[in-house]
Amino acid sequence: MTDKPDLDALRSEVRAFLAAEAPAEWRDTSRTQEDFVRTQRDWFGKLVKAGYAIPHWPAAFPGGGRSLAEQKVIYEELAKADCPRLLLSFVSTYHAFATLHECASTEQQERYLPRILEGETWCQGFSEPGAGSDLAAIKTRAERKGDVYVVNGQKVWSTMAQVADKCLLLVRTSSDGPKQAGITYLLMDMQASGVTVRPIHQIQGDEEFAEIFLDNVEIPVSERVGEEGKGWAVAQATLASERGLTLMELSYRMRGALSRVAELIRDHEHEEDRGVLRDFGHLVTQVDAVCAIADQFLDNRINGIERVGDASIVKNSYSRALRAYSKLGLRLGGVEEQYIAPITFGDLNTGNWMADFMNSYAWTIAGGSEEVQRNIIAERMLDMPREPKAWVA
Amino acid sequence: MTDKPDLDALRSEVRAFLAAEAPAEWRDTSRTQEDFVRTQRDWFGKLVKAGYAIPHWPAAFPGGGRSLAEQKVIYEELAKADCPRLLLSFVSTYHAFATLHECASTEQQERYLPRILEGETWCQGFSEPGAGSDLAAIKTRAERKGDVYVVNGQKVWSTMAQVADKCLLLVRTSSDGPKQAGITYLLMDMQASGVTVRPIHQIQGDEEFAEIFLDNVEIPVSERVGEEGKGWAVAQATLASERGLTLMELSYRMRGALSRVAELIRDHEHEEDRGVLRDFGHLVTQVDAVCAIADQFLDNRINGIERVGDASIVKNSYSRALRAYSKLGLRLGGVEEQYIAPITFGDLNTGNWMADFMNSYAWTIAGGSEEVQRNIIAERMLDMPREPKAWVA
Amino acid sequence: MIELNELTDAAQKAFPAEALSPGRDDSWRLVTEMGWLIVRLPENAGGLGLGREASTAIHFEMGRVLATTPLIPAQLGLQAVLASSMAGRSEWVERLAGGAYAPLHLLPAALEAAGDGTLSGTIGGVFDADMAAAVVAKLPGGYALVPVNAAGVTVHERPIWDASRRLFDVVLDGYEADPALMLTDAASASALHDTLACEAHLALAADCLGAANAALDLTVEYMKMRRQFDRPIAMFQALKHRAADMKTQVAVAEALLWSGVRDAQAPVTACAAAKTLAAEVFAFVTEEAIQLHGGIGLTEEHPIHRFMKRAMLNLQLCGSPDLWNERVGREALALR
Amino acid sequence: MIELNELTDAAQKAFPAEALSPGRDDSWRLVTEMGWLIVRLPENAGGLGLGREASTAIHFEMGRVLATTPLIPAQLGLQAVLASSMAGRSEWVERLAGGAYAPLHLLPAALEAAGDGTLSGTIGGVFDADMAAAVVAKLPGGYALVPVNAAGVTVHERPIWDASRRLFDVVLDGYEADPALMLTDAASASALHDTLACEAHLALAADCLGAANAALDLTVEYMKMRRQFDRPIAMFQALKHRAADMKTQVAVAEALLWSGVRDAQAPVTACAAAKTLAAEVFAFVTEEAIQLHGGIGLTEEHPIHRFMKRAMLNLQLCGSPDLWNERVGREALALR
Repeated sequence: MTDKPDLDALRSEVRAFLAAEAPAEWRDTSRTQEDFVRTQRDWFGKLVKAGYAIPHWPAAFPGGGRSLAEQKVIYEELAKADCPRLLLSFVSTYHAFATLHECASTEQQERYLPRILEGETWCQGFSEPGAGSDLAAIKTRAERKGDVYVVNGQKVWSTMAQVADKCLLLVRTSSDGPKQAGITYLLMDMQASGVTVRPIHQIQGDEEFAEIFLDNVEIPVSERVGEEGKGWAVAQATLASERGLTLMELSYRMRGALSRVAELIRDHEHEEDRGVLRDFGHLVTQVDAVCAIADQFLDNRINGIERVGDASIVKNSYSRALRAYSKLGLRLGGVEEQYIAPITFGDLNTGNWMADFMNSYAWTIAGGSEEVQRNIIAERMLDMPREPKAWVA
Repeated sequence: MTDKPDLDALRSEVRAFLAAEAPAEWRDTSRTQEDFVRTQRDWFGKLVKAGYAIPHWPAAFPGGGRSLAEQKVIYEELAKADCPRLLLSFVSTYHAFATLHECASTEQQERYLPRILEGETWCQGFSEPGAGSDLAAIKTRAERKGDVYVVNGQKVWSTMAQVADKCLLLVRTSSDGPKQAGITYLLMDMQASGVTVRPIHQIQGDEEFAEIFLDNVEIPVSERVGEEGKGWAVAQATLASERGLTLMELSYRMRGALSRVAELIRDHEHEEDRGVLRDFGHLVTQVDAVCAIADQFLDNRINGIERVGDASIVKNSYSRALRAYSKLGLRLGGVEEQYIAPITFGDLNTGNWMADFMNSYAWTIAGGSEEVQRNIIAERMLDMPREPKAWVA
Repeated sequence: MIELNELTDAAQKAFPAEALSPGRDDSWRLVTEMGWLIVRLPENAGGLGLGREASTAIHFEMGRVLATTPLIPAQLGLQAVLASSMAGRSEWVERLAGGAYAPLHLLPAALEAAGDGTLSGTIGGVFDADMAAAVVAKLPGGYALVPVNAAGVTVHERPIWDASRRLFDVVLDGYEADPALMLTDAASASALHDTLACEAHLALAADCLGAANAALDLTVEYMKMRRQFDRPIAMFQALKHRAADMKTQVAVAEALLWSGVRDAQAPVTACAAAKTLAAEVFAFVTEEAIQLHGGIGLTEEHPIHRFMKRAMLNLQLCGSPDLWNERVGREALALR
Repeated sequence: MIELNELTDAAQKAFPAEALSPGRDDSWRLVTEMGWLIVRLPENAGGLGLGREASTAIHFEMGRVLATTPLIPAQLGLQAVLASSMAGRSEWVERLAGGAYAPLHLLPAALEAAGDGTLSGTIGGVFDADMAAAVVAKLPGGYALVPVNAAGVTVHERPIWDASRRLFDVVLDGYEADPALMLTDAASASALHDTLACEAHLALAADCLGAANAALDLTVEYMKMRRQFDRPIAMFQALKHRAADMKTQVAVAEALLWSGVRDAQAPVTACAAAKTLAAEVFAFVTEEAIQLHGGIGLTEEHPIHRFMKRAMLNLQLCGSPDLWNERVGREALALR
């Protein structure tokens, strides 16, 4: 594929930058949570300086003002060069940015956006133990007392909350009417009194997520985004902030990582096992197809012809390919894979096949489970009847 | 496995009979519907004479009075000897028998049971175009006029109705109250005026099933089984009449027919293709496991410890194995299988892989679809909430 | 893009979805008139001069209606003739562009040369050889036109399950190849084979996915209409989710197809991978479709089985999934 | 039958479902006291003299609680000693029956003999070698007891993902095999291997299916309790149907297991097939279980992941599904 000339130029620039600056041994320096965070901060700082960290921000910001086509070029090159994913700064530069940019007051924007470029990190306080797929069921309660909201409750599945400075927080300010109507959107300081963060011990040993306990946390009313009770609409802006780039990037990374499966085939001398070759060939095709659809999805966005449900198809096909990828590795690796080996924090295609396998569940469960996506595809693309609101047994 | 001595003796007897009498070339004489019917009638007649056709009937009938364990022995041997399945007489000897025996009047029993042994065949008029999985939704209407019911409507999926003498017919005599309450059970003469039978052209070329159109058919009230409006309970007796023997027999037949897959592997020189060997090994295990559970199911029935849902598990596992069996054959057979070859009527493991593949759907769709069985397993074995009766969108 | 939409619209008008498998001979006249035989023929050779996207869009629509007309082997045959250095090339091109039919065979040929150079054996899997002037086949000496009425050539139909198409064995018995009808020599046959194979795989993939879309549409429509337990079965979540998975798989296979179509450098394995995935998805969709249709899907009354039968044949054309998955795996292993 | 139920009841009382993976050393004392080490030892040798059904029932229950105690390798080790003609056999039998531990290794050993007959290499995959008196291993000269404190023997734990069990490498470095500890000669090693392999496969299959049942129970329970969109998720038909498929697969694998257990003539391939199916079903059930648990299933807080990790190890013990499916296929091909 050949891009337009300006895209070609950008691609060359990015490649030159990456050739010089891409961290080579980042996996080795991501074996603990602390090292991982340090590696992430370093890399983000370099990208900010080079002007590739926030291509989707307005042109007023350094490195901003890039078209989606240009963003795609940057992410393609980051994936091909096998750089660390921008996990730590992801919520800040996408979710927090979109929320602030689209819904917040000028004052809030001016206060927070520049700090993100300086490395301030955000986390998202949306999900709760009782509100996963059914996000509007949140129960964390905020009571207004004068100039502050007093917040009590618990959040869960908050990416990197343990090291975050700020939090995008959904709270319930009213229980009247439809669930969505009583939700308010706040910006919370993670250092505030009453905030306790407990990392979630994930089954593969990673600690990408945390729980946040809120015990009479006082949040100034000035930190509210939008009106009281109108937080659900703001949350939609947050959730819509990134659609497509990540899955395109991850699909390309998975394609690059097929070499890890090839390595296993050679190491275990399966080069002439026709069954293994067929299964590998099938996986290669599946991964190529996921790259193709992720690409197509972004092209459609660039051309303004994205349809409802497209994102669900990309997500489900990526997550199933990732599962297939890690399962083939697990199978070919044999008993050796059952011995614990060091994990790489924040990476999905590490060649530690048990860890990769477990990580693949993050994609069939989190961010709208596979089942929720199936509902969207059936109801919104195939126009099948919606889930009933209630039923009579 | 060793049986008790009396079972061993029976087994030897059956074997001796089959060695002498089993029709050898029955597949060749079952290439058309007519030939098939003739072959079936001949074979049924021989079995009646030998005393193996109705082992489950009371001892008063010739060859009756056998325990379930004895019946199992007979069916095992029929399967191992690769005899024709008793398809044409199945509804007569199981469904009609059970219904008459358990629910009909003495007069009805005396009239019909002996005739079954003489070769009178029955069909079942239960399903309708709008009532498949939801059988109680039948609409075929019977109005009482004096001594007769006048019946109008349409039945479908009636096995061998084109050659049947009599029909077990479910009709609606009332539309008040719950659907089940207005159903009445009648015995219909297939020669009666107003009965039209149209064979269903199945996609693999078989004509095992037919539609029955009923246009002002008069059925004497004396041919009613049970009371008016109590037909649903009678239908349960019909449906419960055969549970286990067929699937055990069919599983054993499928195990025997694994040699057809082995033949393909040899013919296509896949003996050293490790992938094919693994897939074949996997299928062999799957089929062995289905035989084991079909066996266990029957043993549990013999011991009186069958549980609700057990039959659904056996059915779903058999039907999925049959699908896997035919798909492996189709795959290994390659392009040759796409050319039409003669089918064998009434057989599931013919080595005509396209036909076998299409036939396998009869088992995931008919007799309570795979999905209905899943509901039963989830609701009645795992005690999960039932399908709601109604819902609010 | 506009061009493609126009082609698609024209195709849908000429071959409306309601009329599955319209008559072969009428269809053939129609596709000839619409210029679809020459869609890829360069303008300076009298063709429309359109690219692979255009032919793909057409094959997609022909798949959707389970077309009976052998457009794919016809286009490939023409392409083979066009690529040749045969003396009578332009006459043949003109003839074929005008509606004569010289199909490329899509299944393997098993031929043997006798001491005198004559050929015997079977060219299997030739579509609609009964209406062919000649068959484009790979002989030991290279690709050639084999006239079906030549001495030593007979044509036998072999009935197939897929009732939307007709396959023939072209049997050679002491056939003497006409040097004037050689399209390549033995050495350059494999280069032509690779070019034609790429085109064939992508065309078949489009046929698969057009048909898979149609089968999915029929199924979704049926699920919304069919009621059991006082509701449309489309309301049952377990069934809805299966439809969603069908849609997902079709969409993904389509994306791979179009990425192959748009990449002029795509190697044979990449094109074959796109076809393999498309055919597997088509088969999966039709298998699920029959199950979701329930009883009616098992009868000839309802058209859904016709899609399944075409899917099963398509799996085998130009090499089975087993063959190609292995080759794709082997090549990927060599490259990584 | 009553005997089996009694064993099961006793096992469930001693190892209640609520306490997953109870401490290894306490568990070891308990299984010794309950006579489970000697359940298969003939009565005339001081054992309980029970059959394969009894040990299967016990392994099933041990799987259910993800037992940490290495009962399977212990029973197999004892069985190997019992089958031997070693001079010190009865002393060893008595010792092992009394709670000493000599496990059979369940993964392959890679040993080489030097010119002087001493052995070097690794016996991999020995369960709980830290508490073993000796390991029962297949040396080049036949099965033998290898005392773990002998010269030239060292033991290294290798941490595994399955936290319910512990695996060790037993490393030989110039180890001189003690002739008094040889259980078989080289010639009769393979007969013993087949016997032990049958037992090992069936025992592992029982472990898999006990655990698969427990994982299914946990999942169904969770689905009834967990509410989303104002209803228990067990009410969503798509999820219900997945639970039904889990139940179906478990039931079918159990039937195959018991048919193997009850057939004293079952060949190694049949036993291995039962284990392969059981392990595959166990893996399938735990994979689905994690998905159905959603987020909580990805945290160490909830025990469901422990089942998945045990399933992944069980797949590999005594040979992977790839290895055995191929052998089963090869044998079936030879027989049909």
